[in-house]
Amino acid sequence: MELKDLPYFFSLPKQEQKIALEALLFTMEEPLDINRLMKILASNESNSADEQDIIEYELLDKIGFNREYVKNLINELNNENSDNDRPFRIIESGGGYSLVTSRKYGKIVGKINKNIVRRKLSNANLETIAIIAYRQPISRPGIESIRGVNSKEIINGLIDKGFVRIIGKSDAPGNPYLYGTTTDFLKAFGLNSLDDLPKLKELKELGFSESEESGFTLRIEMEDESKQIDEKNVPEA
Amino acid sequence: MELKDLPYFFSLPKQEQKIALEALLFTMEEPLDINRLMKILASNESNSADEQDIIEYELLDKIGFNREYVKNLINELNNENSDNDRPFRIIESGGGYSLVTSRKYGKIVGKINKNIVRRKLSNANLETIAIIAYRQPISRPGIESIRGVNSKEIINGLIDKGFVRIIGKSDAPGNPYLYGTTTDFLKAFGLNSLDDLPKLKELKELGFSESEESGFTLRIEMEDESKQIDEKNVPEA
Amino acid sequence: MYRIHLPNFEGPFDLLLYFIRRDELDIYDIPISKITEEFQSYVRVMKLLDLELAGEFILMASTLMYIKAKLLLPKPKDENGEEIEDPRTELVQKLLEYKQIKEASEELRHAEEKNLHYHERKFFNNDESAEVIYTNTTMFDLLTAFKTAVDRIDNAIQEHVVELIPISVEEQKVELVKIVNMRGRIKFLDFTSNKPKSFIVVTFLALLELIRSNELFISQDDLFNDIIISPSINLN
Repeated sequence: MELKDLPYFFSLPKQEQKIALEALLFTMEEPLDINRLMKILASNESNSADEQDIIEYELLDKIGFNREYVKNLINELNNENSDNDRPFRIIESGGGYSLVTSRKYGKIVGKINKNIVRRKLSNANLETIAIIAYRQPISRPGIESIRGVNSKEIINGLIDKGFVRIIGKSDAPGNPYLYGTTTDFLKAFGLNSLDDLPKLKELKELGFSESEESGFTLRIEMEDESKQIDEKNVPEA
Repeated sequence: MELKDLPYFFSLPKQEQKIALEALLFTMEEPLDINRLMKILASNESNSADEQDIIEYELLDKIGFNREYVKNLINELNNENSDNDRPFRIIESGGGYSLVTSRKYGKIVGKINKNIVRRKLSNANLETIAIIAYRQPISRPGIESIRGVNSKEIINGLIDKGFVRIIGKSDAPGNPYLYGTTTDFLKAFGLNSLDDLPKLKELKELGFSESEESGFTLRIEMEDESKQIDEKNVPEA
Repeated sequence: MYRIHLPNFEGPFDLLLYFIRRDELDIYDIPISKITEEFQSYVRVMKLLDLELAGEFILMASTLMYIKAKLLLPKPKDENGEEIEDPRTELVQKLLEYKQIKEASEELRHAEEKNLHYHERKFFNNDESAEVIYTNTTMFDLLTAFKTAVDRIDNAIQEHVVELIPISVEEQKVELVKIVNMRGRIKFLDFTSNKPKSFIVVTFLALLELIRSNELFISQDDLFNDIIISPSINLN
């Protein structure tokens, strides 16, 4: 038994493997647990990281490219970065590995910048808050039926950020909470009241009514909703 | 006149200043323009960076801690990182400085994790974004009159990609939306601002043949437009 | 139903500019009858192939006819006896404006390639102590986000009938060159007869690219006859 191809990552010189690992974690959207990390590193250029079954872990293990090897790379990298007074370290926390500033430079940065953090809402955040803004009061199942993905974390995050609050309970089975937007939401988006939200009818320009092949029913539903929102004035705290 | 206290950053040894700068940019989610960067670096532990009046720029300048000094730190850092095969670089793009992967390790990471690879835009996309970039704010009819084809789907696709956004409404009949480019567009094309867009060729240079013996003179009314774009600075959120 | 966006010609302006460049025409003095014929034969070929042509091409064909007709009439003069504007002026201006953007977008392509491998940091730990300002919170950002969300349902509702095209344009280009070089010349309709529509489309697109890059040469005895494809020999 032999490996068809050594995965690209493991074919690199060891020193480049370490640096590539650092760069990889830099570009990741969330901490990577060792399983996902292995999956990514072991995938070949030809196969996607999702085709796990193609990846010949056992064969890789046999020639020494296993979790221990990768953990060891991380340790070596951290030691080298420490020896050379580099500002970044790989740590394991929050369910996986991520790249952070070293303690020394974290402190220094903290002293330099006690500033306001400028941030962008992620698309998922923006999308969820838009749905809540237009469809409030709306339950989590309602939000998820539009987004098509589990949105619990996102909703909680928006509550933490102060953009969303619970405004009641639904009569639907299970009595899920109903969510609505807050005054902080209005402020952040520069709106005086929910009446200032761009009307759904204005979405026409964005391509609702003109797409010949697309859901006619959806269009009708939406037009009703825009009326609803016009008439309804969701109370604001 | 003397400085009460040297700002914390400038009191560090030069080598640590460089590394602190790298660590600082690592923590920034948005590009940091030179003015805000100077404000942060020149602020003292005791004062917040927003109290700009307290910061004694002139005195700092006198002892050599000015923009040139900081830009020089960035250059030196990039050179050192390149010499030592480090994976990060500071680039000026999208309205300021940000820390990104070096080209070499960016390519390597893209091979390991294909999900982060940006696909090149199709010609139709590129053509449309060019029109929006040069002529913004511009409405869909405006875009279509230049391209000669219906561009609804392309525009919406560019919005999805995060390169284009609605920046207002036109006074023209039907009040069509006006589109403009985003910071993500600038970043993807390595532009610091719209002023960095390649200059449009003069119409005279665009003719295919030099022979001008034709009996007709054309009234060219477009020559001013390229100038207009240089002067106009479309606001970015 | 097919709606063809030709990969080479982004629209009628692009096609016209192609003719102008190929035949080294003076853009300020376009020979309207020649170019109208070229344009119409292109449109005819597309129709011959039973491809649905973007309406803009048809519109351009009629615009060209209109300009041609106007040029045939005696030139109107204004009260000072000077000739009134050339009917081609507007078209030429549009072509120049399009060309200006097209060339700029080629420069942008280089910039894009140069920056393709700069990746930003994506994951930021939430620092609770800092005051956060969100920079992408405008009414329009909200609107755009909502549109994206609802579009997704829109797409999910649609039934997708995707016809699998077994060959790519790239593959067909290689194949075409091989066959033409082997047989000397082939007839397009012969070659594609009894083939599925997808095959015809791919072949046609491949052919267009090959003609553009001067790898193949086509000729037609008459506008409605079959297209003869031959290896590119400099016949001029």
